[in-house]
Amino acid sequence: MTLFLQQLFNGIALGSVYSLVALGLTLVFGVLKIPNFAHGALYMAGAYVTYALLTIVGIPYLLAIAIAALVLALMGVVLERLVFHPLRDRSHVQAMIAAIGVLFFLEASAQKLFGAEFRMMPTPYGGVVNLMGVTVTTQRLLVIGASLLVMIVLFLFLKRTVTGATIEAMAQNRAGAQLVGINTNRVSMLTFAISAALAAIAAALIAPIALVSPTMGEVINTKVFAIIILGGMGSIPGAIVGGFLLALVETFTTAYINADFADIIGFAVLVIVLAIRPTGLFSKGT
Amino acid sequence: QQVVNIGFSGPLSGGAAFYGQNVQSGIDMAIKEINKAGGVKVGNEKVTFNLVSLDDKYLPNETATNTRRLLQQNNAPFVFIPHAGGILTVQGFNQRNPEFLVVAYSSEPKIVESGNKLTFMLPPLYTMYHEPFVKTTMQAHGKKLGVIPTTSAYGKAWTDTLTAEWKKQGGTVGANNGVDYNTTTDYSAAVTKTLAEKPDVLFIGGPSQPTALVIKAAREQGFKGGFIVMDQAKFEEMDQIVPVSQMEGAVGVLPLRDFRGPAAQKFVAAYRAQYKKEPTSEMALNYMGVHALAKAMELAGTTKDVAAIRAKLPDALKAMPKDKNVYNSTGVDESGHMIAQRIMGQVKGGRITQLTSTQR
Amino acid sequence: MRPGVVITALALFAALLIPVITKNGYYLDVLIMAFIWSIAASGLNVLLGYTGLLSLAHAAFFGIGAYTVGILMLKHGWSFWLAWPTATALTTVLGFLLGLVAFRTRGDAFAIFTLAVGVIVTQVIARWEHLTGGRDGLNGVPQPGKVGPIDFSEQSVFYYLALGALVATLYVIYSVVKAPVGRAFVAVRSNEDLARASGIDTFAHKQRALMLSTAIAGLAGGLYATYLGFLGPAASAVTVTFTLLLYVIVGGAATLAGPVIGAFLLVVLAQLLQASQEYQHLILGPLLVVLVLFFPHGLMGLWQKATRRFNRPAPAPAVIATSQEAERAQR
Amino acid sequence: MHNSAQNGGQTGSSGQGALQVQDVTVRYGEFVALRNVSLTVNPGEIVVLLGANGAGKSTLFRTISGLQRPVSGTISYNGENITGRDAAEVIGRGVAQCAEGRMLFPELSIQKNLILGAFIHRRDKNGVNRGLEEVYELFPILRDKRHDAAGSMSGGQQQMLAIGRALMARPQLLLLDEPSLGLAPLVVEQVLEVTRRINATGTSVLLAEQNAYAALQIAHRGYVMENGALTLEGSQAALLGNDAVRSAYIGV
Amino acid sequence: MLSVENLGIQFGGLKAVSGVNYSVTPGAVNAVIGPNGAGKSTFFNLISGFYQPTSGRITFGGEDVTRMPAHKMATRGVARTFQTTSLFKELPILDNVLQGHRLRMRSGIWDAILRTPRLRSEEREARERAAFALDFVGLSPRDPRPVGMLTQEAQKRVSIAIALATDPKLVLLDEPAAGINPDETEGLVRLIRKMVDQGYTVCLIEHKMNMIMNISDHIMVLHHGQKIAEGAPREIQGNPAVIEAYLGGGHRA
Ligand SMILES: Nc1ncnc2c1ncn2[C@@H]1O[C@H](COP(=O)(O)OP(=O)(O)OP(=O)(O)O)[C@@H](O)[C@H]1O
Ligand SMILES: Nc1ncnc2c1ncn2[C@@H]1O[C@H](COP(=O)(O)OP(=O)(O)OP(=O)(O)O)[C@@H](O)[C@H]1O
Ligand SMILES: CC(C)C[C@H](N)C(=O)O
Ligand SMILES: [Mg+2]
Ligand SMILES: [Mg+2]
Repeated sequence: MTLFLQQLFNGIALGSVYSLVALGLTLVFGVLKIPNFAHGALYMAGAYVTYALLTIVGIPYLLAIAIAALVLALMGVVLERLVFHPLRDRSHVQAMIAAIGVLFFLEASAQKLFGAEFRMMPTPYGGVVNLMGVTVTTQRLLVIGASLLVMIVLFLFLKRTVTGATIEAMAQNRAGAQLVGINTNRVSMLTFAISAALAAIAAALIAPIALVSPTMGEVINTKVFAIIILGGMGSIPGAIVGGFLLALVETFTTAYINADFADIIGFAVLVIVLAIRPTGLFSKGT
Repeated sequence: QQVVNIGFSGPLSGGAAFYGQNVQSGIDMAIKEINKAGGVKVGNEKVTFNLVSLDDKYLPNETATNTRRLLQQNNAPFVFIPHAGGILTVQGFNQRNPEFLVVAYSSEPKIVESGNKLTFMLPPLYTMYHEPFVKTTMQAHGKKLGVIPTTSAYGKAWTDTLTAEWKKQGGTVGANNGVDYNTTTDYSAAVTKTLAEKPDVLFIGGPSQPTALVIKAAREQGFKGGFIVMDQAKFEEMDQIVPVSQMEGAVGVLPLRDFRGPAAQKFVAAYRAQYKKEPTSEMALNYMGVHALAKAMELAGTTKDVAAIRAKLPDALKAMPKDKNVYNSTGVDESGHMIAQRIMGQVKGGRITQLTSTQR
Repeated sequence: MRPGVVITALALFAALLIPVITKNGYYLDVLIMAFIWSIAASGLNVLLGYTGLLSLAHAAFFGIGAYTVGILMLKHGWSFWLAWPTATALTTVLGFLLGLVAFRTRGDAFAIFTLAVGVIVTQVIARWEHLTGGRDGLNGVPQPGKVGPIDFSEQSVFYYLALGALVATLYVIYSVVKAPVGRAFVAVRSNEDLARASGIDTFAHKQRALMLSTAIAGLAGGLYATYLGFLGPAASAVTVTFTLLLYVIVGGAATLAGPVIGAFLLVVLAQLLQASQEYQHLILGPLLVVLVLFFPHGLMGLWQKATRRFNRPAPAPAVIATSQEAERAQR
Repeated sequence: MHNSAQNGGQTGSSGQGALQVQDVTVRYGEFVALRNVSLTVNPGEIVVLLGANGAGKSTLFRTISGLQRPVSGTISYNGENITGRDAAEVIGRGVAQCAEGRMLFPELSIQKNLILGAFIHRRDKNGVNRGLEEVYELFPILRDKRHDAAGSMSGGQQQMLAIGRALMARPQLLLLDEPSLGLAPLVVEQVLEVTRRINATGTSVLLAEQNAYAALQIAHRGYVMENGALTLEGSQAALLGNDAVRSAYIGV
Repeated sequence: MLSVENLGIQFGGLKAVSGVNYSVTPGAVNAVIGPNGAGKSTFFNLISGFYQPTSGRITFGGEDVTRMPAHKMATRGVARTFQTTSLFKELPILDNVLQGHRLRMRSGIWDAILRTPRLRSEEREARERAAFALDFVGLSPRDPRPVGMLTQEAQKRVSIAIALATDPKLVLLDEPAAGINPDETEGLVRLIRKMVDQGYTVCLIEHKMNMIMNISDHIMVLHHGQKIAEGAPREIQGNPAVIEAYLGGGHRA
């Protein structure tokens, strides 16, 4: 039972990070129909920016995360303008290739600036609490709490504000959005900004647990793609549910089968779900 | 006056870039030293060296292409390669025309088992660690081993032989909960599962920094026992991530900086000054490798005949300047394996201390 | 005579001469690898370019082909000349099985479904130690034996084998795409509903395109195994598919020469950039972006624009439906 | 037959709601969708644009709204050149479109669709609320279903929502692209009736229709478009009386 | 010929077609009319195998073809065009029409690689067939432009030529006259007449009433997915239910 609870907690902590990263990816896909293969690289960049702010500039952790989110939002905007906006009416494969180019560039830049080594991100939340035999580290509580907070804020922003509604509107009908006077360019930029900021926040939250390195985005990249496919491309609840689902499959595979099989089973679940429901869990029927 | 190119093909980008750069820096340092001292005298000629490094991203096919390039474009008689896949691939053609010496930095047994005549293997076989590691930790902590190392090829091989040794000495071994240390985001799930078996000792290891994280996760979840740390992880890098106090009860490779002997101390000081980071055995062994080759050229009186140079390697290690022989090597065995002292360490009383020394 | 034909003939002539001119093992190695990658990329092009389906499991089939040859030769002592066709046949059959399930999905979902399959294949290769040697890989895969006086372990001789395999592959693709069956591939890409209405069994044709493409991937993988002598799980990794995809798109999808041009250009470029060491990806990354932004139909697109004469199909414009088309298709 | 805007309210082309399209040509790639199209809507008029499927009506509408850039020609609105302006700017000046295919946000609620319709007035909260009331007044069914997803409604209701959403922008010129598409004849009559009422409050209307007979009933003037070019223009009566129009678009 | 019994299909809660009983009159122009959204295109989709009916039965030439997939229906001899002109846009005319004959060929990949005699004879046959179909609709096979660049009218003809190249018995035309001007509509009417004269059976959806009344031998009227009337043009024109539902109160035919 304790084992189960402990793994549940582990899974939820990991799931919050997956969900946060997947949300950014699914938002961009939903609104712009771009499979942004550079998303993992933005995640990585977010971790490094936070790391630099913490260790070089010496800003407190939470403030550093906030600033990193802003910096990444800006990077997202630049990326949208320079690369993805010009490709918006082209085939997905082309956007994918361009995204791979961006990924190469960001990874190489990180290695050039910070070196190839793993780096440890310091955190003030190093404590451990024991709840009914379950080890609860403060950092993981922070991961869960902050992710949930960010998701709620994002949800309220999308559902309760007119600006948020413009994002949903554009996802549902781009021309319709233009027709009511929404500046779709601005919404694209906003979406990229939010997407990159979410990735940065997720990375900064998990980094004290998982280390920072130039290639840290590659692994998460495949996973979040799996997640948004699992959840249904462009679906926000799909990204959240998919994120927790994959994390729980992974942790429970680790717990009850074998850690080495966690990935394989995660992807097997994806293949099975898609074979049964080709468009993912949360897509509307075709 | 002749310049000999020394080739290096290793990961300089991607996930293993840090490792590749470490190896590269050891080679680089030795070459710079030799050149600064005016080179070596081969026959009647002064010979200096030039390092040609190529990135292979840890991919064997890239290693093969790089190696051919080093041979054809740079006439390099030696190619340093720090990963088993690449080494095994080029061993397929290093005894053909043109011949070249593979300088292997990998402790994969197959590399020397194949009987390749032109291979010089730098690190000691990892199996030498097993017996003392198991003995020490089993005595100190108990007979139950939890297994949670990295799942790389190297990690798997280590796991197989180590767990066999653990059983041989009368212990019990839990399920293998290995995870890929290069791709895992959160180790807690694997640690939780391993700790559920209530082990006394954990076998861990992979790149240093993730290894430290596994220790951290285990301690957070209340693990009180000891650790057997695979030689890929280095205490002197791990203590950058977790305090030494958390590593209490761990056995592993003694940090180079704690290795007694003038050559080691000199090397550590020089390396830190030049590269602004902590040197480990990766740097030191490759550094020794270059010096040994230079000496062997001198002794063989040729820069081209790699078989002759290879033949002189055992003598070269004995004859090489004492202050370059970081690990007090006494030679090279039949199969091309460098015989060196690698001292084992343990964390005891909050300090990293020497365990026992063995020779191979 | 068309300029394309003249250039092809010249290129083939030059390719035949190279081993006569130089014995430089490095040059030959780069060219042999470029041939092998060209074959694999051409296989991807059958599916992506002509049929409009993006399979991200392509490298998985390349890997399966390679491992089949490796295992049969190394562990069972088969001759390469038997192992190679067997590997190709196996990847063909596996392609068929993949299609049975994968063609339930369309568009992006198909791409990602195959991505997941690709990931799984790599993972299985890495874990099925008994068969594949796991992460250690397989070492010492022999070279093709002698055939009469011809010794294929000689690099310059192997060069001709790889070149021959590439030419044969291109001949097959060329024959297929101009035959009714290949025209039907294009019909599927262009307008699947109309294809169905016109009586084309689109499922069967997608299956054929997938099988042809996986067969070619297996063929390339087999060459790779015997040439390199060592196999690791990385050969089947999804990153390899992405690399092949780069070759196809940069060279120009749905053209015979595109994948070959792309592969040669990028393989050679990577070698040139090796000199710049840590800057190689700093240069390659933006270069890819620029190529995609300014040459949407790849280098062959440029060529076709220059020599446009409406009697050939334009290169596939949108391989996966663009957002607008996707929206329209939903309605 | 030439422009004889007898019923067209006040004439003159620079009053509120005046649209002038001059020599506009639009291409999709190499396909010419509109060829030198010139057309005028005078303030207060309902002008109908007749044309078969694919004639280019929607293309013209998209071009006026700034969703499509013309390769040549000018579009001016209230005397100002708006050629090639962003869609957001065009609607900001008072030209709203109820587009072909409705272009609703199917997963958003009806109310949210309407609120987004007033996007350009989003800072004027009271104005938006007043607009909502007016639209609900016009189409009571929308008020009843205001919390439902737009996509869940029947085609006719969705069409009402699309018109309502366009009205939320408080346009002086309303572009209606085939509002009767997919609607039962009864609903068609209702929609046209609403159009007439909107027009009565001073809004000019440019209406594209295939259902020529019904549309001509409420229009002041009309144009006929074929294969991307205007081939006829005239008053309501003139068009209704024209044999070619009768045979092609009304049926004899 | 084709006939349906109690045919119906439901999308979610919407009965797009329900309880339709109908037989196509061979060798004639059979029109299907009805308001927008009445289910006409859906009816075509059902009988051409694009949709699977949720109720009822379809027979063609005596065979039960109720759940037969689209490509098999085409092989049986049911060809169709789409409401929005649907072509292989980036291909030239000839390649478009050649696709239409693929269903009569057996050659596959091996034939292509080995250039078998079968491939060659089939290819020759396909080209003859394409030439015939193009000649029938009055287009030249030599136009090298992608068909997406042709005029609406030419595109309509290409789509009919593709259908003819399949060697059909029954041709379903969904609003073939949409988007072409009255003159061109005349030409199209002549083309459809010619098809019937040559022995094809035509089933036609159209909104252009003058054309329908002038060309059809038989009309079925759908409304809300149900058949509300059926008969000769004269009867339909005078049918109060049809006037009410479709032609409209104001319609004076
Ligand atoms: N995005 C596009 N790309 C290419 N061609 C297009 C595009 N949109 C429309 N067309 C073509 O332009 C022509 C005019 O289309 P448009 O939609 O303007 O016609 P319409 O008169 O509104 O027709 P309908 O009655 O069907 O609404 C058609 O031939 C159509 O196929
Ligand atoms: N695939 C589908 N899924 C859901 N609803 C559909 C689908 N296809 C058609 N419908 C619905 O079925 C009804 C009938 O549509 P259909 O296209 O058959 O009409 P139609 O008579 O051809 O009209 P038009 O004259 O406008 O072409 C419509 O309400 C339509 O929205
Ligand atoms: C830890 C290292 C010595 C392992 C080495 N990289 C190998 O591939 O074998
Ligand atoms: Mg329109
Ligand atoms: Mg229809």
